[in-house]
Amino acid sequence: MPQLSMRDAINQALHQEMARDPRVIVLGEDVSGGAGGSSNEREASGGIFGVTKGLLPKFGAGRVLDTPISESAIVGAAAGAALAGLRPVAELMFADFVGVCMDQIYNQIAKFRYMFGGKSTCPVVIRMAMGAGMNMGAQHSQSIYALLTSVPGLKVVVPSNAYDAKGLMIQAIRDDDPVMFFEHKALYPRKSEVPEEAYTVNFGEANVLREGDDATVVALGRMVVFAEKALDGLAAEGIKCDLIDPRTTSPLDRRTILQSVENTGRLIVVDESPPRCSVASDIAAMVASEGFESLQAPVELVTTPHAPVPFSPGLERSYVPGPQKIADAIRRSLKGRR
Amino acid sequence: MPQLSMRDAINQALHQEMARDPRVIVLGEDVSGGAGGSSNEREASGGIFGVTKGLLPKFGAGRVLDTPISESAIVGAAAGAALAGLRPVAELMFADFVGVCMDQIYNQIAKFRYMFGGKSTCPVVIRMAMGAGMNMGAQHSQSIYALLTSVPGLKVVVPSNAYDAKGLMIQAIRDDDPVMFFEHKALYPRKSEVPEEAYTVNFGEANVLREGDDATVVALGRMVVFAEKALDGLAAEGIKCDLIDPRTTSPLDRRTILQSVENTGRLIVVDESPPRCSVASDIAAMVASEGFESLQAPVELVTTPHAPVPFSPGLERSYVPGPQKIADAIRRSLKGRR
Amino acid sequence: MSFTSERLRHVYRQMKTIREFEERLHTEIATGEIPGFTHLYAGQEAVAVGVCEPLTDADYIASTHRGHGHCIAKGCDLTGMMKEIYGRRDGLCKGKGGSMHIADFEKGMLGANAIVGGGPPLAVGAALACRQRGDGTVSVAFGGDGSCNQGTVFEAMNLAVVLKVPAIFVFENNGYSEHTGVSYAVGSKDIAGRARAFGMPAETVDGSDFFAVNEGMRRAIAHAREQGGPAAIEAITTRFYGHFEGDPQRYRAKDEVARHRETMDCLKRFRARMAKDGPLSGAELDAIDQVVVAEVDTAVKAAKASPLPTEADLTTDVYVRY
Amino acid sequence: MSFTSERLRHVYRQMKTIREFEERLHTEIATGEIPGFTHLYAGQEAVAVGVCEPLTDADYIASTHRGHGHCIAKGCDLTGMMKEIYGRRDGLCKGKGGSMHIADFEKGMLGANAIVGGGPPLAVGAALACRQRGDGTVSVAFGGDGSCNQGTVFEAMNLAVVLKVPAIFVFENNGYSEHTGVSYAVGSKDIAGRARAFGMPAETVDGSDFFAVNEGMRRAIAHAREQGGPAAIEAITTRFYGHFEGDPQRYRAKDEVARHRETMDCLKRFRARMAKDGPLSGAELDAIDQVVVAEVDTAVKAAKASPLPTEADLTTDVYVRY
Ligand SMILES: Cc1ncc(C[n+]2csc(CCOP(=O)(O)OP(=O)(O)O)c2C)c(N)n1
Ligand SMILES: Cc1ncc(C[n+]2csc(CCOP(=O)(O)OP(=O)(O)O)c2C)c(N)n1
Ligand SMILES: [Mg+2]
Ligand SMILES: [Mg+2]
Repeated sequence: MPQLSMRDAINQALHQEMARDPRVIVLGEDVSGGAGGSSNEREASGGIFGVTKGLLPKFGAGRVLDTPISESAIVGAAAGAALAGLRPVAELMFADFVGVCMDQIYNQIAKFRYMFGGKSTCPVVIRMAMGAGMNMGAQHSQSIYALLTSVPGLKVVVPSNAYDAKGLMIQAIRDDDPVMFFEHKALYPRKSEVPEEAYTVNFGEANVLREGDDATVVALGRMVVFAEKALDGLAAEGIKCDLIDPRTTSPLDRRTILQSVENTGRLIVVDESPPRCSVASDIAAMVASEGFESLQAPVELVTTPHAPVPFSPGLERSYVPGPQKIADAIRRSLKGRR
Repeated sequence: MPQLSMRDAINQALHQEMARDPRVIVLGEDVSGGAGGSSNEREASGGIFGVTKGLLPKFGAGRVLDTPISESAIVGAAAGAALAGLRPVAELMFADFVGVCMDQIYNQIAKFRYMFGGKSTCPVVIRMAMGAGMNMGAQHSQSIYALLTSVPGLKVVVPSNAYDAKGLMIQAIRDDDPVMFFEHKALYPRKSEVPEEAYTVNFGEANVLREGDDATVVALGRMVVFAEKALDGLAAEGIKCDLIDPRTTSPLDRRTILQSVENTGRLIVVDESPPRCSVASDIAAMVASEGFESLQAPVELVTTPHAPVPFSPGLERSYVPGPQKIADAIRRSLKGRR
Repeated sequence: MSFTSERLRHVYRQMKTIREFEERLHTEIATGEIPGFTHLYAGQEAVAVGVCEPLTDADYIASTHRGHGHCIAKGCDLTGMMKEIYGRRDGLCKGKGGSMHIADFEKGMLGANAIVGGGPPLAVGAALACRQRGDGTVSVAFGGDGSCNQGTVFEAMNLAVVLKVPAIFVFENNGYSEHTGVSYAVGSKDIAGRARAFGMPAETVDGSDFFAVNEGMRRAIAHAREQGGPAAIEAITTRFYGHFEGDPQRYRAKDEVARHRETMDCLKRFRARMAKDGPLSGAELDAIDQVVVAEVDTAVKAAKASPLPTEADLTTDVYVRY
Repeated sequence: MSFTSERLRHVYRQMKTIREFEERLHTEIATGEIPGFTHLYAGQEAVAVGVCEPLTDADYIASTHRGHGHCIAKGCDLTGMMKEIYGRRDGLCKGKGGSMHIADFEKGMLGANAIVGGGPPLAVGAALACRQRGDGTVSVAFGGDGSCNQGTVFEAMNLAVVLKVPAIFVFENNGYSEHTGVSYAVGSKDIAGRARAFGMPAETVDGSDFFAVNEGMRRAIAHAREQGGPAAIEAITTRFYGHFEGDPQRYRAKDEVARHRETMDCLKRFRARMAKDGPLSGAELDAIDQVVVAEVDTAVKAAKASPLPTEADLTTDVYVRY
């Protein structure tokens, strides 16, 4: 099977869905690039991260729309187009920019169907690049899926690898509900095997990457990679854990997590975001409430500190929960083991 | 001691602080009202909920600023004025409107001090009316403190009564950090004893309203009132609980909660917001992590459903966690009691 | 533009329906039976009807917190609306939306919106869909004078120009945003001028004259179809009631509303025009009035008799599938 | 406006310092030693210096992602800036901010800002503080041509007009927002015209001519002080490098930068003016160049030798007190 980077896997999903369904359009800042430039290049950019490359030459400027720096209008237009029958995929260049268009996501898109008594569908996908690791500072490095996971009416996707990213993107585009799609910048170049043909990965179905009876590790996005590293290290100590990647935080596959904890009795949640009201705390609370009888040790929350993302590379590295911190948390969880 | 409504208590705090400190200014839509109106009335409004009444006549249009409907500019201007030495109190008429100014709160105000290496202070207060109960529909009824509690750099206040509201507001204005101040609309008319003189209530210090060994009930804002009702009812069954009102969700008084759970072994969190990534889940996770050894029963989360706020009065009433649901949760928590 | 008698009767009837709907709500709200926050459209009827008259169900509108008039002008079912405002289960939105969130997608009505400035970006998106279909349909964003200070509205206007989509921005300048006058809140005091500065044609029309609004709208549609880009209309109008029901209106001169009811009443002006130029007689119009009053009365009675939502409705309609 | 020789030397030195700072960063970034995302200001120096020349430390500026020039023109310490860009502990922001977040409150520099449109509302707030103090100080919001499509910027302009505060909006139109040309993204293609539509005076100036910018700025300040309201300046300029370092610039004609370096280089134009009208000689300016090159070199060496932040710094400076 061909190896594709997560960037190219998402790109392939966009290509395939645009070819399949003429209602799919793509819009955002520099998704093709070059409009109004002096070189008259048709596609001078293909997206700052190259995710939308090749779409303009293939599908034309009628379906691949470069926009001004107007995120509220971009997201709102995507939503309006979705209400009117299209299936827009809008790009926020950085997830941090939800700040400037939060209303359209939070008060509009998320609530339409409910406010309108089920009369509307708003099949919009908002793609956004997230995450630390590239020294982009406090306003370009956040992992803010918790903000949107908290909002009823949205679905939230956080892929950790190329295979999932492609299947989840195709599902997102075909899904009749609004989907917030978070792409970790540091995962873009990471490759895995990705089938050429179109396929979907269901929402609300976790991926169990490793199995082991010692503890349940739940990790999201790039944290899955770090958790794998941590588990590789712990294998030498004879420690084997379930590693669960929920893939979507809304809906959340509660069952897979609860069943695992039922078996292991221990829960470690790894989340690249500040701790308060996070997905980590959400999953921990869910287990403390619905899986309490299984729990044999304090839940371990592995998150960033309660601080913005720092710029300086060394600081940023210690900000992000790395394999070391994850391994420590697993060991702490196992310490009192009877 | 005089009885004041929460509305009047906050109003008194604003009056006293504006009189004390000329750097305090108030800005927002219709905080005085009447500008550009044909009657030429100096103060035609005093705030949609009357919280800013009397400020314009007393302190003048130089310090009480009516603004256009431009929340990003209102909040941003408040932030800029704070960076430049003033102590602005900005009003968002409804908390739901954070959507249209989220960037200024989330990416600017919250992060200045950190991004600038501790060189700035931004002593701004954002007041906002929140909460369901007045049939104002999905976009005017939310309790969204979780969104801002998750953000490092912000302090978040959720008063449940007039006394606290006054002291917390005075503390908020004097505080050198940015403070998000949530005022529950349904609590505005509720009266309690409020001293005439200025006083502060410290952030991060919970209020223990009731004491009892059976369980720990943590409730916020209007939920404190409902929790009290629930406990009144349960008293007949001989059930007595600690009732903790954290008053501020950031900082959170973890200690008071943990100590109570150490004694009771049972935790019920009541939160007027949807369940995912909520303050309820945050507190539950904190206890499942730091107070696990004390816990003797599943944590009970009493929240709204994962749905927007409905309009129709009966629906809205069942949406909000009421005394009945709280009492049920407490009973559930006690069921397996050994 | 010359209208058939039938079309003129339709237009008058719509304006009268809005008026009666709102006047009746004004009375009913006083009895305390209607929940929440209601913003009445009375006084502005010529704008909604003038704008929506040339539209079909395939065209879109995005509305505001003051949306009843837009709904009626776009053809929403009167009884369904009334039931919604009463929070009933068989209301247009099952009672989940209420006055500020009425929508009807079959009629191209994309929803009232309780966020000022929430609608225009949506209208631009719907205009994109119109452009994609290439069928000459258009998309209208309604907004107040106050909305023209909200950043989302500017962004929407610029985006519409850049993408060359058939969006029409209608600003209903009724002099106030809540309790603040337009002369204070709108820096330039010239809303049409703002729209022009984004690169679209914009004109200011007399919002109490159906014909003036309608002609402006027809020019805007022609521009959108022929040039493939947006246009804007600022309609000078007034509201006959407070910002919301219960507003004591201390910001308004005592006689302002009375004066405006005299000079800016679109129904009176329509009748005067008919009296002068025809073709409709006063008696014909009176007959319409009677029908409308009865129709609204029926809607109110139906609403009051309708069932309320049940607890099971609380968690439906959040997602298509979850 | 006539300047003393000393003032002219200062002005030239500042422009040259910005140029050298950026050219040097361009070289250093290629070595891979500088973390993150860097947006160079080279080519636009006359704007920052022309605007900041009449300001003192008591006046405010709010900057952008492309902020180095603004910082230098407002008097920030060169070495402190360089250390910050290298992510060092003794940088202006302790290495926590980086290139896109340099601030210096003692100099009235309210911060670079990585959110396009983030700064203008802040500048309006600082202008409010200026108004409150009543000392004739002003507050400047820098922004690019791209920023003039962001809703927050429009809101800020309108609010400044409504509140009558001494805010000056400077739009640096360098032809591009990232990889998109201004002729595509700005509907009207007239940024000054937009500002005017909000009710403030606005003029378009030649952004590669220090004197043209400076005169525009002085008129804007005079307006702000005398009329107590905002003004705007659109400065036509160019950037000599890509949007960020690493940008292949495929949207630009091959010879565009070379042409602009010929005709739009503010240093060349300043020198030509001096050669024609005096008073500074070419030799004097050459001498300044040498000093500047050495100074920047010292800053780079100091930055490279500076300590990195420690893990303990991770959680400080989140709050004043928590
Ligand atoms: C973003 C936002 N800010 C504030 C409000 C509160 N609000 C509701 S209507 C209104 C005034 C709107 O004025 P205008 O646009 O002129 O419409 P009108 O009420 O006159 O029809 C305000 C401030 C809101 N709903 N949304
Ligand atoms: C809200 C927001 N949207 C998008 C971006 C990404 N971005 C950074 S700079 C930039 C272009 C800015 O163009 P302009 O305002 O002309 O400034 P210039 O880069 O030309 O100096 C964009 C799109 C951002 N930082 N913030
Ligand atoms: Mg109005
Ligand atoms: Mg530019």
